[in-house]
Amino acid sequence: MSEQYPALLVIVPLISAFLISAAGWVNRRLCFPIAVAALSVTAYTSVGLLMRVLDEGVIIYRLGGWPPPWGIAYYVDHLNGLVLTVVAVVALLNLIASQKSIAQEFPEKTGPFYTLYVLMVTGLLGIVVTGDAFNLYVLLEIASLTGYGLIAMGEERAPLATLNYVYMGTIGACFYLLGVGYLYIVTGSLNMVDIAGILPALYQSKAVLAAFIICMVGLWLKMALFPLHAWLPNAYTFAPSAASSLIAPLMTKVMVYVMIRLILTVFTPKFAFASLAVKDPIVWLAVIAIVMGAIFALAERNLKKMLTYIIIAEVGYMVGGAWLGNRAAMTGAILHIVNDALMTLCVFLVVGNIVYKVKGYAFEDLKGLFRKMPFTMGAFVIGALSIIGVPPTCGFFSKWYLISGAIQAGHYGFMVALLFSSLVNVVLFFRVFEISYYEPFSDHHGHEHHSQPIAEAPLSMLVPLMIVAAGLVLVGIYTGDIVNQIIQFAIPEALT
Amino acid sequence: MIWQLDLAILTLVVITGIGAIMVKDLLGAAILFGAYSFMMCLLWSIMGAVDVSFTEASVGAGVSTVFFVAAVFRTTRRTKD
Amino acid sequence: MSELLATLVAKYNYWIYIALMMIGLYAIIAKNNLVKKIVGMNIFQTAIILFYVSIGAKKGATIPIIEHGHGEEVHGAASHVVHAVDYINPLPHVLMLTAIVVAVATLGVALALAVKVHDKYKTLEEDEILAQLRKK
Amino acid sequence: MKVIGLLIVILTGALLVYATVDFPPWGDPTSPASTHLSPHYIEKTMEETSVPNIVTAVLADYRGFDTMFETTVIFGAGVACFFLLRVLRREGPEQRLYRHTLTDMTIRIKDGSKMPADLDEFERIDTLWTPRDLIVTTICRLLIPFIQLFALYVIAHGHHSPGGGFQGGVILGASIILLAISHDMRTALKRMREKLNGLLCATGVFIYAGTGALCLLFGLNFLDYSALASILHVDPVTARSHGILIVEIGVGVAVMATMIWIYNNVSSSGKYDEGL
Repeated sequence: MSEQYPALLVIVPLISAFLISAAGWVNRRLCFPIAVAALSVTAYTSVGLLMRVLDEGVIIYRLGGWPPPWGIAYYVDHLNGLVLTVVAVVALLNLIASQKSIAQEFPEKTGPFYTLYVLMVTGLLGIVVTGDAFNLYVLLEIASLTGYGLIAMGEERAPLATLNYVYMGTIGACFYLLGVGYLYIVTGSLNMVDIAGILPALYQSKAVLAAFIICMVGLWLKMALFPLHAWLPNAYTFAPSAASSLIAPLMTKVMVYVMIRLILTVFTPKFAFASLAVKDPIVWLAVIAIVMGAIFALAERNLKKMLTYIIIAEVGYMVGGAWLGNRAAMTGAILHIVNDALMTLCVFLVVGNIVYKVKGYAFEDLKGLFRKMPFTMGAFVIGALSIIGVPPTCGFFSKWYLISGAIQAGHYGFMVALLFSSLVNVVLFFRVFEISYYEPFSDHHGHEHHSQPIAEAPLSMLVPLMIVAAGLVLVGIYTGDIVNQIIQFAIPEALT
Repeated sequence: MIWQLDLAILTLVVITGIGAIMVKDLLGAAILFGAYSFMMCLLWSIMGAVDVSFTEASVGAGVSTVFFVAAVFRTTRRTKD
Repeated sequence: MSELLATLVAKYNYWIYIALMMIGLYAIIAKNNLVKKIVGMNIFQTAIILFYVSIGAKKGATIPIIEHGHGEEVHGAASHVVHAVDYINPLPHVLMLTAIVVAVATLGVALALAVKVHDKYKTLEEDEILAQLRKK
Repeated sequence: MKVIGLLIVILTGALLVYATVDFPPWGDPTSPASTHLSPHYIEKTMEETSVPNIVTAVLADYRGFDTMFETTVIFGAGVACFFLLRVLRREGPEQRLYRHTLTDMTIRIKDGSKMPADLDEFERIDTLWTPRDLIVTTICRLLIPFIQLFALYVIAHGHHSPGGGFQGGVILGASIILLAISHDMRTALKRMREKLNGLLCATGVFIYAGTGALCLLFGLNFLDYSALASILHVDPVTARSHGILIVEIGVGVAVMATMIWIYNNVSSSGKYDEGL
């Protein structure tokens, strides 16, 4: 059966989505167990795939039995094996953690919520595993459409924020589709490996250049790189907590993965870094993204919104790292996909717990929380230290690789931006710690409706959070293994 | 292919497209969008994409327009631009 | 001059698609009304479909349905040899069927959101909604 | 905003125009797009799938995986619309209006009171006066069966002529939408209950994915319809043709149900009253 793993990876959540949808009409209590079972199988499959890739190298799976350039094929290599595992594990942990908050926020619509949730995970996994440029577009639309649905059920302002996201997301996806069209018109192929084989003869073509720029702009819109980020903060802030802790860790990171995949596999580093003179401007763009993200985050008086601006800064890290054009920085960027997914999951789960108990996430709502919710806030400290980049946690190591890559490339602006944003993160998080540790708990800001005193979140929310927090430290400790055994093989030899 | 017909349809596509976003009435915009989709569908059938134009005729000119009209009835026709 | 004219004529479908796409893009960015933006979004998507269909076009070829396909003819031993130059490239058509479906799905969700926004603010004008939000 | 928009549009347009110069001319039979992948599809389709309509063959077989996700996109959109708009619980006191069909009189029933006993002569309406259009309703009632028949033809005949599950499904959905527009949505909902609709929507895509998974169980790759040869008792190539038909039916069912679902939710903002 293990040779069918690449198909099972996507098919199991897909079919379970239909079962959940049907269960939503028949018996609502079945939805959650089906979703957990499906995502557990997916997580197991993705780990199995990663192990097989480590043993045997690239796995090619032909869908429909047709050979690759004519049919659609799945390629699993070290790069997407790693990202797949992260996506599957993050989705599973978040699903278990947010069962209570889903039941609280949508008591009657749990069926559709779980359907959309599982479909979105299907889309994200499919984006990562596919080897066909057009198939990626379709899956991208699945992930975004379900994402729109999940986000828009949030607070009062969520529909408007989502509508803006729909416009921007559609432009982004359409730009990607247009870029694929430009590649198709000059190469006649849609398979990524096939395109990569034909492209070297066409590196001088203006159409290839345009395809490259259009694809990149489309993906930047989707991942909210600085000047194109306007949709992200509101959409992620007003989303329901179960949705924001799925979308915030995964959506932008998967888009960064697609960008790295296009650079490494389709256009190849030779074209992206050597033939084009766009390397430096893009790194400077990333520098601006990091600085602006940090500054916007400083201006916020609201925990969730502050975190969304930190995401924008983190996207800058990864884009900059991918475009510095050397091995160390690319390693840092790929490692940061993993780390950032885990860190963002950790802090957003904390926000989810706080919202579940306190019904708010402004800074005033955090007063005295260290005493009321010690475990949640303990996990928050670990997540925050990791985002700042303090050594035993994983955030430090990816930053280390990024900085050494910046020094190797002689790009000191990027290095300074990284250090600056780390300093700002220190200020941001210590401000939160101060409010939640020293200031006494106050109940006078209009939350009369909950009578019982605020206590620690229920166990089903705490255990996944603890696992993530422990994971942050473990990934940090085993960074050397991850880099030497997986990421090293994910980067082509040509990139030094 | 008859190039006069082709040219006429191409012109109409652009005119209805501009009209759909310029007209100061959302119901009008919805109907013009339907016309635009139908012109597009004719254009594609001229180019030999029969399946695509069939789909566009049923989806773009048919169901999409109905969705637009339904949404406009549920909201408002008023628009400032 | 005649060279320029030749380029213009040889690729006129591509020029039209760029024009339509820019109309759509402008509507999404600059229009104030939320439903107008959705109309623009659809025009934008249709323009890309036009682009793909133009890629597939082939002069002197017919629609991609094989003649003499009916009847008792056994596959493999087709008496009729099919030549690729006689039929239009089917691949872009397949891709665009998918794209049309995606477009209508996006349209449905976007309109549902617009209805929801209108229920809340009683207007579809972006500036009026922002003014309401600022007043709060 | 207008100036920024214009600027972005001009920049993007300039980039696209710049790139278009390098394209092969329109309709050029020797362009890479026409010579790299497509000749295989055109020349081998009859041998490998025995479907004369190449678009159908590529759509449902060579690139069947795309189409499965295309159907899933539609399904996801339907679920998202339902999730966003449907109002499952009504707030506040509710009054109901009924019209006596013979005399056009409207009666109002306060919250908590019973409905009229013989409902056949009364129909529920939402505003004090709703116009009745006898001509429209009669003509639509006559047209709908033919539309549905045509839709079934389009689904079944997708192998030989333009059409297929998607187009047919949209037309089927449109026939029910026409019923909802010409009468009112309650009439349409009596024919197509919400629960049935939601279940059909999931069933349609399930048929597609399930066919693929069945191939997996027979030991071949996902969506490799030739695995169905052993249960259909035909040779592998004909099995591919039949497999395409099965998934087209699935697509048709899913698309029909979703179109109705989206329309119902958008046109009544989730309240499921009389609609347009």
